[in-house]
Amino acid sequence: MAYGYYPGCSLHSTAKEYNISLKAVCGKLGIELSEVEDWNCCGATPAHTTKEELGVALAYNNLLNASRQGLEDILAPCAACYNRLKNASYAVKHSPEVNKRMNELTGGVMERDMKVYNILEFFRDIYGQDNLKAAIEKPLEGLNVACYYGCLLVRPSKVLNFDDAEDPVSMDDLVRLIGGNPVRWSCKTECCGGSHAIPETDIVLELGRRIFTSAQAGGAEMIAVACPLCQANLDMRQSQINKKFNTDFRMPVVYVTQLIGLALGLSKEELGFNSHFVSAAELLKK
Amino acid sequence: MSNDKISAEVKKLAGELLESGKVSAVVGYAEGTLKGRVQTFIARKASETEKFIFNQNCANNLAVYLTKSYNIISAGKPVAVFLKPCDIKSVTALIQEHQLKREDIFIIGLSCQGVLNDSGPAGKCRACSMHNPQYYDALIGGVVEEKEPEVTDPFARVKEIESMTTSECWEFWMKEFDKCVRCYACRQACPLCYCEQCIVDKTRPRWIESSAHPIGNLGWHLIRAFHLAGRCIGCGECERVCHQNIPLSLLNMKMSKEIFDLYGYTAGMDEGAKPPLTEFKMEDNEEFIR
Amino acid sequence: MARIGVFVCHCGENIGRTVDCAAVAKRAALLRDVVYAVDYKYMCSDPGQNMIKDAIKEHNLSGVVVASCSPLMHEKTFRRTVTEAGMNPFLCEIANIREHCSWVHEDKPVATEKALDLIRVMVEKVKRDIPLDPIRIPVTKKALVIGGGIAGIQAALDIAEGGKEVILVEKSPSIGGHMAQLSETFPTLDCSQCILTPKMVSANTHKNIKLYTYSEIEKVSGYIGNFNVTIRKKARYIDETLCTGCGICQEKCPQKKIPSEFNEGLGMRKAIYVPFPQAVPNKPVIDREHCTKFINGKCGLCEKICGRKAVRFDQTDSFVNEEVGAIVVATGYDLYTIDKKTDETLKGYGEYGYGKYPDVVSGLQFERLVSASGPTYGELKRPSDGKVPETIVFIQCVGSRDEAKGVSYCSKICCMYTAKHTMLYKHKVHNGQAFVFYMDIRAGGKNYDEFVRRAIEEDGAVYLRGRVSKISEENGKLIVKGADTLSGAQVEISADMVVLATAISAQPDIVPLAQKLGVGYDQYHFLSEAHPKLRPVETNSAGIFLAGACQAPKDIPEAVAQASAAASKVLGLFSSLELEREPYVAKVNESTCVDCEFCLTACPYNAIERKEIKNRKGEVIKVVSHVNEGKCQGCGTCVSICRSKSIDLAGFTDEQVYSQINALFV
Amino acid sequence: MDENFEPKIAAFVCTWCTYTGADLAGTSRLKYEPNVRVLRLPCTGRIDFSLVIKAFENGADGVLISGCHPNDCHYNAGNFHARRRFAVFRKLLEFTGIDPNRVQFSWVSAAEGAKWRDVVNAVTDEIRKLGPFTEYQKLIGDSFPFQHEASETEQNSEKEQVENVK
Amino acid sequence: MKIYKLKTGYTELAAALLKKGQNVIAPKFSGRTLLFGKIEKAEDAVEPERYVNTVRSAKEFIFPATEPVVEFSYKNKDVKVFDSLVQSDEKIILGLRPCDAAAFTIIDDVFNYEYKDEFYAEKRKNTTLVSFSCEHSDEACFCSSVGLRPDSPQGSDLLFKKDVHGNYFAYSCSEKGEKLVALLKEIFEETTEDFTESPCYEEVLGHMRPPLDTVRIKEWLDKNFENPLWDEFASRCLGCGSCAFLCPTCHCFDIVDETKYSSGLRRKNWDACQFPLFTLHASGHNPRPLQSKRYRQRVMHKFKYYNDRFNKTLCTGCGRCVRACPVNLDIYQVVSEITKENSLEETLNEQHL
Repeated sequence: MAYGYYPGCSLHSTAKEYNISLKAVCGKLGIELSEVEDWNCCGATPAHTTKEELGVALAYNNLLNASRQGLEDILAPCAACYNRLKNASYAVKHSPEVNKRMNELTGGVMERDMKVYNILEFFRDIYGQDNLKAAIEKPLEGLNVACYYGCLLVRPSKVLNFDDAEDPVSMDDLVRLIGGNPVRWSCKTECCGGSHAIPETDIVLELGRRIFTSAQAGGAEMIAVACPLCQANLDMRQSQINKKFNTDFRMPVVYVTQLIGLALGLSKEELGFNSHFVSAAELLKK
Repeated sequence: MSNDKISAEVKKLAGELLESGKVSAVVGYAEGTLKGRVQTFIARKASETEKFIFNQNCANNLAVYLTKSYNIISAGKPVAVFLKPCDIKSVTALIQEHQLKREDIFIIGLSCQGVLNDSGPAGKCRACSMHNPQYYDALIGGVVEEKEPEVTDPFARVKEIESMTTSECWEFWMKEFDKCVRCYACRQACPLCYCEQCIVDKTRPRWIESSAHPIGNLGWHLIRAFHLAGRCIGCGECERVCHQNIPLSLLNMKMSKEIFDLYGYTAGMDEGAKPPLTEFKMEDNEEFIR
Repeated sequence: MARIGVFVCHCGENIGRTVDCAAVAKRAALLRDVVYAVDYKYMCSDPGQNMIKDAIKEHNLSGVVVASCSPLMHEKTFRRTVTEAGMNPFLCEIANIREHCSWVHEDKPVATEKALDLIRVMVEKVKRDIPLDPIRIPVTKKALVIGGGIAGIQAALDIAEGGKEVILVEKSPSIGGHMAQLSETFPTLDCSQCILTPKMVSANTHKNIKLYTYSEIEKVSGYIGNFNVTIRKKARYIDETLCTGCGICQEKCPQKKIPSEFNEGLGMRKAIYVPFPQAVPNKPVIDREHCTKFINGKCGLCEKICGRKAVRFDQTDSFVNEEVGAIVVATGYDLYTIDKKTDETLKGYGEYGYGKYPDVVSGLQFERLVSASGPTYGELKRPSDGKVPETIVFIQCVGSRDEAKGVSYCSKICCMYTAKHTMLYKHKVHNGQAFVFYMDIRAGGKNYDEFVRRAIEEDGAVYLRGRVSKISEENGKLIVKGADTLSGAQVEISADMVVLATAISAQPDIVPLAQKLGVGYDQYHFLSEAHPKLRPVETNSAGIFLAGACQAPKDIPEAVAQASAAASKVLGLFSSLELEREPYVAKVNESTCVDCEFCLTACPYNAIERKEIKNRKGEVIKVVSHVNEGKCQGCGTCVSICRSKSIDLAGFTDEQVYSQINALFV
Repeated sequence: MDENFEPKIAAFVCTWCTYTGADLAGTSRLKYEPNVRVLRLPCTGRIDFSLVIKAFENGADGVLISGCHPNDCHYNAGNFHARRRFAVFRKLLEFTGIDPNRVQFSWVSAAEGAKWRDVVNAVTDEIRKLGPFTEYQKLIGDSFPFQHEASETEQNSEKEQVENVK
Repeated sequence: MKIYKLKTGYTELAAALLKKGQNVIAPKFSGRTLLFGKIEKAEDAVEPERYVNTVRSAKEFIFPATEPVVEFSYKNKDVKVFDSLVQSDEKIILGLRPCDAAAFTIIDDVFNYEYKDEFYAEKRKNTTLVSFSCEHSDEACFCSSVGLRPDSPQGSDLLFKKDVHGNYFAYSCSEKGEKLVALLKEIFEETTEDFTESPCYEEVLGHMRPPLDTVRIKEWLDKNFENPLWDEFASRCLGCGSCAFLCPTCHCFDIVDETKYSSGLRRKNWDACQFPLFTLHASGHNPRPLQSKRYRQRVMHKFKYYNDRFNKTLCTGCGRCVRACPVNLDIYQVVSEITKENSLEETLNEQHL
């Protein structure tokens, strides 16, 4: 059976290595993904900060398309997409009025409750840890990884409710499973600066510094993420942080799917390791 | 197998059982004095077993004779009894309610193709899906093929009444109950009406008027139906013996249907089960409660 | 022929305002079998009661109906009144014309009619009342105390001192409970073990106390005065009669990396162990899960080394039966599980990093860290690196008063013990600084508020009114971010250690025990008392009492007080030869019972048994149901279940109910 | 239907919860409809379905059964037994053409004085809307053809007597 | 005895009676059950040629299943008793079979013995019995065994017979019969034709069970109050009241008081000797503790006791008990066995001699 796949805009652009690595991993594991036809923008942060209804409607329309396509669940790797889709699904399920309004706005009634998964949830609950473990060919051999969840992946907990919002462990478990060593650090769910990346660069640099500091203190060699925005902010701004604060962080920021891919024995090229600002190549030579 | 052959088999078996002293009596059927009617017959000597027959007129549920008031069962030796598959459910219920011990009876199980009443196959038989005895000590007539019942919904008649309005229901039943003369044939023929003193015969206080007037009749039929709720196994004897043709089974069936819908319980299937109205579950339906 | 007297009370204006009492009395006098009816301002007053007594004699009454307030109010009063006039108390009934009539209706004619209806119905009932005698049941003068914490020990000692035998059952290897884990106690800073240990020893040595440690309640049957309890003695793998408690086995055991329960995981113990040095009894148990002998059959060192040959690897759980007359439940509490989140309803506090940062500890762990018998022998060293913490942040209400993540109730003791912690800390680390985040300071109790003031004023604890949003780790420090709502500032404290005052919760395995005992419990599984104000020690199951934190969060003085109260209830119960109970019990008509046993199945008290009726030759001629009067509580479920109406309930007989219904609408 | 019809309602309640709750309604001086006549029994478990039939036979237009909420039963389980009994009995009544709304069931705890008031009012209202139970009352008339009925009710004549006494 | 020719059919007869404002009771269907009932429309009355007999006999119109006899009330300490509740309207029972009509003549004796039952007598007086001779019988009928025939006039006020062309002829047997003919004189005409010996009824007679020897039966009963045969007969009896309640001659009743709060009725209700309660004493003792003893009572009462007292057999051979018995306990078969047994005994006795 094919799983619904909602890549969202990032995975087709700035985060294409996320897309590449995910597809490579799925290909290797024999997981069939079926991209939601005619998907539109999830709305991300701008939509719902403009108008709540718009934010729900954009996401709802994607769910609707998926349901029409006969899909029952959707994998949304981007944390923002995941957050928005799940939010829409929650809103229509818990409020008859919202549901009615969405039906009016999109002109469609959803026949069933669409289940939305992020990448961590997908490997934990859907594909299954035991299955993944069985497929591992090259365990990561104690690579020290700071698992960084950011804000959108786990909050609001009432809606997403797949891991502890304050102390999530699902990525740590996943990294441990593939042979890595998730380090103990304090900034798992701190903000990376998100959409301030362009307008308020200073804030982003300060937030990034904290995250790197904590990760380094925890003994991490790299940061694993499951969000294109986190990856972009931390990877792209790392040199600016070093410049501004006179630090010397050289910490690759990679997608968790890339790490999975490595453990499955895929090559760096197949996983898009070549498109990072801070290269992981040196580290991964080991 | 032909009726004659089956009758020959029961005669032989009954004879052997009494001859060998394995049982103290055999309860069965004998030829009746009217067309389509059989007599119930209790043989205590092997010489009497020639009378036994079995055919499609053998509607009576002989389990009624196993209740304590008949005093047929005495310590020491079991009593053999002819039982059709549905009658065996009564035995199960009697064992469940401590009225009978399995070892006190020898079940001559009869596979059954349905029995007849005045107007053809009995209603219960048309919806029957149990043509072979659940358990027995001896089987007569071999195992017959279980076939799809002619009437697939045993509760079809009940549903007909349910679809009527409240006042139509009232009218229907008042007309039926009006015919009742309180002969209590329904009670006496029921294997599960084994009380030594029926509530209707109790006078201090008198919960139900014994008079055959509308109040007495309504009271009697409500109480009869409710006292059998979750217990009636649907042999239909009450209705068969009612010379006034009051559709008493309908009331019992309605209770069976509700008990099944609410508590998933069917009477007469498990001698170890707790009767549904003597127990409860925390999550029982309480929609009707304010 | 019945001769009934009706006495209509005005209750001052309470009834009289809406019911025409005089008219009611006049009309009641015309009711069938009523020979005397009168109204009076206050029936419950002395003159009122005398009117009843006089009328009983003068009119030779066979029954009395008092039309007044609720029977739950004055039934006992008026029944005593008629007794004084020589009438059986159960021949007096109350028609409730106040709570059910005058107070709830406004229209006087309507209320008056209703009052008369209510009286007529009760006249019909009282006519069919039969004289009853209270049921007397024998009492086994031995008590069972479940739980060997301070409450259980206190209850057991008090009962034992009262001269009655006690069975004390404790599920862990030693008695002592949570109090044994504490270092000092508020508000006096007594050493906890110093005041507890003597009591533990007395409980063990008292001639009237039989101690079962490492044991649990398997089954409870019976009723007040006559309980039968089965106790499961879990296998210790030690013959207690042989073991001298020398401790050599524990010393030699090679398995030493097992987190100690007593030290809240901060220290290690062996696979054969005595939980703590002062344990009572001082006999080890073998932890089967971690013992090498049990894991792979190797080792067995303890068995070889034991001079008394007391080690028994083949021991199994055994069962003992005890007959007792009363039960005290003193099963104590547990801590809210902040890290485990086993319970879906408790969301936990991931942001505090408990379980992630070793220096974030619970209050009970802190007790162990400052305890002289603790893993650090009383020297305060933080768990991560053994450094003496220079700054400690204490966070109160972790789980308590927080419906979103924890429980709605206040755990009551945390304000006090946090204050105590800050003092203990200051006394051990003079240059240390304690910060306390609190919601409110609840220090009601003798010398309690003074104690908190001392912590603040003398020992310099800084109290911040606000919540902590996050704890993170930076360079070996714990960064505590929180709000100080009084100054309105965001605060960030760089601490060496954080102590969480986690909520008190009910014992996780209390529900099965409560069900065995037939004791109710609330949504948080704290056991329910019979009445929150007037019967705080009793439960709704007669003969079962509560002591300590199994009922609600309690501190030591409260737990001890309640334990003594429970003990005095038990001793009170044991002071009479027999118990008296209201005689509302079911009775079987053996001539019509047909032994369908529906009543047996339905009875909530297992009070109905099979009874064989035999003829003169001893042959069983009939089996019938039989009601055990001691067990029957009089609910009447059997009466409704019985088709042949072969069971009736004294006080609420079929005939009474029937005639009452007949008189409802006239 | 008679505009001034006031239903007669028999209530069978348990001592521990509903009766006490009704007491609380009184103590709180809550006002409610006067149509209900309460009969106190130890527990809803004691309430046999025959009581309901008997109430109708005596002219009740409706019956209310009330006891402790689940898990509150003073006797642990009486209310659970009653719940089953009446769940099934209502179906039988309905089947024989008796509007099951004439038999109402509620859980009213000792603390729910206000709920008792609401239940009494709601039930009275509902039975009032159903109107007098004429079908049953006709049966009573047919079964008890009193010829010399003391035509005026006892109460009336009592009133007269009271007048005379005065 | 005068004979009249009916110029119309049965339905028209019923219609004519209704038209005259008469209270007509006749067999009609209540669902599937043929019962006597008050006729509102003549078409409801089922024509006699369409039935052998009704499920219940007509006795309930003279001796009802339940009947108030005393009313009492309580008011303000005052107890009042009203004890003459006899209620009786004039009525005509149409479509009766001769066996049922004859039954009244049998139980008249007991209701007027020593004490005259006014409730019975009044209704009996006000009721005109119009019977129709039987054109069919069924396997259960055995009136010929107890001295009756398909066209017996006993008890009838008016007895109808049919000629071969289907014309009805009425035999008036009483003043009430004459009165009825007079009421409907336009549809009756007097005739001299006589159908007493109608061959059609001989044929019905021929199909019936062979006659019993009631004398022999009684002889045996006289001697055999205790006999193991009773156990044999009755071991399968369920103890219901079907036989007694359907029987036109069973006349036992129970007296019960039914009370409301302030008034009550004492009622006379049908009772049946097959019920254990029938003889249960207040002490708890039951002189007829076993079904065999109760069944013996039934047979004894019908064929011996009633004969001893009134010189009549308390049975009209209507066959209702045979048809209705749930276990086919056939009284005809039972007394036939008795006759056989009696002959056997006699033979044995003779041999001994």
